[in-house]
Amino acid sequence: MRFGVVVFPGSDAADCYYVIDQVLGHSVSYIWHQDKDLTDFDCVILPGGFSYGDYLRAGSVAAVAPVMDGIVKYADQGGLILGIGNGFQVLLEAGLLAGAMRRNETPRFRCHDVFLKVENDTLPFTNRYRRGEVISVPIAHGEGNYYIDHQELAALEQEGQVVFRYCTEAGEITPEANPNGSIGNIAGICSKKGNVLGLMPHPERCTEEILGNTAGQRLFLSILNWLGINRQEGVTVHG
Amino acid sequence: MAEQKPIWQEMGLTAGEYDHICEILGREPNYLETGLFAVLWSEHCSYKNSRPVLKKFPTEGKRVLQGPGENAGAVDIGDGQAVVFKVESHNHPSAVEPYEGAATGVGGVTRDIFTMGARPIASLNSLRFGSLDDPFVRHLLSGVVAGIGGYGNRLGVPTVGGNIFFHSSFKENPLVNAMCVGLVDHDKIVRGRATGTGNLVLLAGAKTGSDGVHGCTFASEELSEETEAPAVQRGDPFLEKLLIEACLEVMEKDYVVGIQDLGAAGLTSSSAEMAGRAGTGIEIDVSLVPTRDEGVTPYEIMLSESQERMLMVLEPQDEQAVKDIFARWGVEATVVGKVTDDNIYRLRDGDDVIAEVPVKALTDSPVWYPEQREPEYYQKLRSWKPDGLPIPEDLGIVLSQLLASPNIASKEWVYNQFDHTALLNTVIGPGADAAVLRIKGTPKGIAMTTDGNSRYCYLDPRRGGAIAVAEAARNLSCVGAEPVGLTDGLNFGNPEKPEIYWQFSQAVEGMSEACRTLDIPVVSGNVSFYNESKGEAIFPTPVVGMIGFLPDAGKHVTGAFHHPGDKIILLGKFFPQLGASEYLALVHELETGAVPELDLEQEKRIQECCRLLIRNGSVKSAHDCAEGGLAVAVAECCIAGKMGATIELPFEGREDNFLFGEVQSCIIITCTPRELADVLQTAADSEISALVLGQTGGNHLVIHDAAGCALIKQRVEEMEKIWRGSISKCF
Amino acid sequence: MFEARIYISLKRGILDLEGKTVNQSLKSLGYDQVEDVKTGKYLVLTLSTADQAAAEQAVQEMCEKLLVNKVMEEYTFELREVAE
Amino acid sequence: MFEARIYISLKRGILDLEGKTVNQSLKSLGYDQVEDVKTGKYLVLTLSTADQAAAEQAVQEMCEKLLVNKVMEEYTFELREVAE
Ligand SMILES: Nc1ncnc2c1ncn2[C@@H]1O[C@H](COP(=O)(O)OP(=O)(O)O)[C@@H](O)[C@H]1O
Ligand SMILES: [Mg+2]
Repeated sequence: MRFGVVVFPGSDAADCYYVIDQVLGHSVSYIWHQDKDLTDFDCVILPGGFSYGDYLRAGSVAAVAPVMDGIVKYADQGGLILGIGNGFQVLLEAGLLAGAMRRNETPRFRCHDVFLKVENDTLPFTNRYRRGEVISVPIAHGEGNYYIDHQELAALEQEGQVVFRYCTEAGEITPEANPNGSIGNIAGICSKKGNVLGLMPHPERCTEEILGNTAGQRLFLSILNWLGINRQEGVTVHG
Repeated sequence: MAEQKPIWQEMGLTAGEYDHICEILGREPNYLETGLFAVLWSEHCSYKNSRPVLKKFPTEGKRVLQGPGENAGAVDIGDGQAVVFKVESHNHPSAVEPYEGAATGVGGVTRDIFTMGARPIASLNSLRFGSLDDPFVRHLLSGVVAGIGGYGNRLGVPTVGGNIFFHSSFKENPLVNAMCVGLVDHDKIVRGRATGTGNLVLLAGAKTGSDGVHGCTFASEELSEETEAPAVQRGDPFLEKLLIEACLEVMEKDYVVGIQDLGAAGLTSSSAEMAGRAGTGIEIDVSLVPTRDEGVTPYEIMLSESQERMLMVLEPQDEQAVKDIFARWGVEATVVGKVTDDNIYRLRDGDDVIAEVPVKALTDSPVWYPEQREPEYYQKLRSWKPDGLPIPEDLGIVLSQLLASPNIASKEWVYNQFDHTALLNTVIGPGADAAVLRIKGTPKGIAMTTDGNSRYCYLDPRRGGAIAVAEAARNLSCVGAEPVGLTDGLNFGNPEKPEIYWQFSQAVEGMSEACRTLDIPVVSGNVSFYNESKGEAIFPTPVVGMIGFLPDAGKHVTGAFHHPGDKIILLGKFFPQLGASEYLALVHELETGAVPELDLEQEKRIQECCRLLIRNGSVKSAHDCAEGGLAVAVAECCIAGKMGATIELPFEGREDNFLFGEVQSCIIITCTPRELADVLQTAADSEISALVLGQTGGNHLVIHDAAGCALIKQRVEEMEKIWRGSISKCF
Repeated sequence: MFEARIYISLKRGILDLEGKTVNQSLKSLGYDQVEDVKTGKYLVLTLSTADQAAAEQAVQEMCEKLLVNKVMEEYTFELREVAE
Repeated sequence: MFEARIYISLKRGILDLEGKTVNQSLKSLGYDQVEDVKTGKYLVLTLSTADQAAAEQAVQEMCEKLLVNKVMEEYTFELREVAE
């Protein structure tokens, strides 16, 4: 079982690498932005950070990097792809997920914990959560204001592709709970087939007791669980 | 018609200095050489005004691996690991262009850290602005905060702490001090030395433009209507991130003999300083330096302060390997010169020698001993007595006013714009007394803070300086960390004015005293003079950045009240006073009085006791009593824990004094009733006083006087709203 | 040699937050005559192409591939020949 | 009614971060003919002013006061009359 973390110039790839390697105890390697071959991986992560400085539009330059051809192919074949923060922006710019990202409504960067409501617990990424559950996860972004037109939004909702929404501690979806103006309080969405997930909050930043929150760990455990079941392999979870 | 000033004077040299240069060279310097001397002998680069005073700092200690003199200081944290840290100021650039000024400040100090071979793991800052009522000040603050975040967030280095203070003296001359902290193995520390005759000099990073020429002379003048700012330097955090990776990789592989970032005075100072430290000569060919725009002159190439550039010395056989690493990271790297053995600083433009001066002449600038004089205000203000000062009727309202004061209110509008959770080390982020980071792969942690009370330093620079050190150390102790080293940012007005120089020298005196007693060495720092606008100086502001060590990062506390029914204890002798307090300034509009007394021996014992209690796990929370006095300190603990408290203050005298008067060396801790006897015993063993004030619980903060009379009763939720919203509602 | 000036703006129907903010700020400075503010960005590309048609096609391609996000943005461009 | 198109660009000597990145990216996509990329922003203001001179003066003032950061940016603008 092997994870790959994509490194664009300017990505913060070390955080996801650390969590897979040290917290979950799984095999992981970096995928360089010029690499073409992704056949060896069970799950590919596009990490947070500021690929290419986020110049032009967040994620736009990364979306045309050489590695993206491989990523598109990998997604077509049903490979698991997780885009976090900037990774989510790259997936949108590359057209692997629907919609686009704008600057936060109050045009400032925001870093703090938010509450998320889990809207779909049947995905490779969410099977260790319960639908309707509220979790606390940190955000750190200046461009997390998700946009999609109404028709496409309706389709997303219909297909269960809205995976996480910003909410209050009690689980209400209110404007006050929305940190960036994102349409429908959307924090994360998946592809039609469910094998590509993008989200703005950072689950990799909350997987250890010492950091005060482990809510993000279950996202990674979900992936292991799903891979295990689908490959009929035993999965050991460390950390 | 005004007489044309001679070139050397235009460039900021004095007649005496110019004569001295002619004497050293035995001839008149040419235009370029004059420029080299002007920048290297500017206050900003040479510390010519401050060197004798800075000698007072204690700089040695058992943990010190690198003291002042290199790009940053380094302190041992066991297991062969070291913490590298430094403060840098970017005040004048931020006054002119707040976003880029602050951003390039962060970029610059971060380069000082990875220059040492260390990986940057955290940033902090210390900021001073005018009053928030002023739209121009809000513009400066928004820009500076966005700039710090814009650069630091893109770098992926979390900004975990800082401090900020508002006062009208900073209206046009804000202070923007940035601190960076890095982690390195002892045997990987690299220094800024150009050793080895025949070794190559490599310039890596951004192309050189004509921006920032004379930035350091700009920093060595007062701001005035006529001040001509150099072309604004723009930072490119994206390039810096690649530069960090590439530089750390070449250093990791031991290809680097010496390395230095290009900061103030760019290529000139970095190359001269590297040769100066090594006692060698150096030769640079300006025609080899990649330039950004056409027509950049040799003079501009040498003095440009274009950002994101590094200079390093390599052995010739490693050239290709090093270039390959830079190429892989997409960073340009070019050989521009070589190390020589003739102690001469030589610049070429192709075959032509365009400057040739002894290295020592550039780096050993003349030292000045400016005159100092005690300012008239000093004795007058410190003898102020509160007699006759009315006591406000509703002390609850006063508490609300203080919680809403931008100097006390929550700073989350500021720090939520900073990524403080990147890199997965942040155990305690901004908002607490100090930040705590775990060291991955070990149980260890480090704590860090920046402190400094500008008002105290104005009223009494010596005691104010000592308090800055004591308070920083106390803040570290309050999270359970032992202070191990400090870096300073010394921000003052024009040192050529005797009163200003007196403030400077007094402050350093006080800081040194505190460092000695508390046994905390100074390992790096920065001096920023000429913080004046229209002839008016800022409040003198020595900033302290301090690092603490925790053997076990898990054994920390914050100030938040935890459990209902916990006992609230005041550690330390409680002698509050109204002089110099935030209360006096805010409610009575008086900035006067003596600064709270500081007994350093007492301070030391209290901090040790606090750390001991945290390490044993006997206390649940700890928070120091600072601006706003005891009432504000307890209110902050309530707000942080979303929990009420009922306390009784058995003190004599004016209520406003024991509620809001300020005091040093006092810490509020909590423990369970079961632990109480132990805690009191530990305090007694440490020979410090401990007074049980009351207990936690409920939705209100209730404060009684000795007679049981309620002085204050406030809903915690209400206090929280006031405290949280005060700064954000200005934007 | 050609110079392409590419103007990128938000599609109709997508809220121009920056424009709205600027509009409000101008009003609060007393510029009541300001009816509407729209914001956009532009790029000036210098192309070492001799052939106008080729330049035109290249610019269009670059816009579609990288420079413009068609979910939110639309663009126009002008091309003019410039001296080397 | 007038429409003002204001073009804001970086002053000479000031690093164009976006332009640099876009240039490199276009090159790596194979557009070797791209010699240079400059980026800027533009604003379209609609003004309910009848008088051209007044409109011109107002736009210039707004630029100086708010729209342009004169430390780093410079601007030009075009004014044209439009129907209500
Ligand atoms: N106030 C100070 N206290 C202690 N060391 C100082 C102080 N100011 C400067 N130094 C030391 O002097 C050296 C040069 O500082 P500085 O000019 O600020 O560095 P840089 O060239 O990186 O800007 C550094 O080693 C710094 O640590
Ligand atoms: Mg340096």
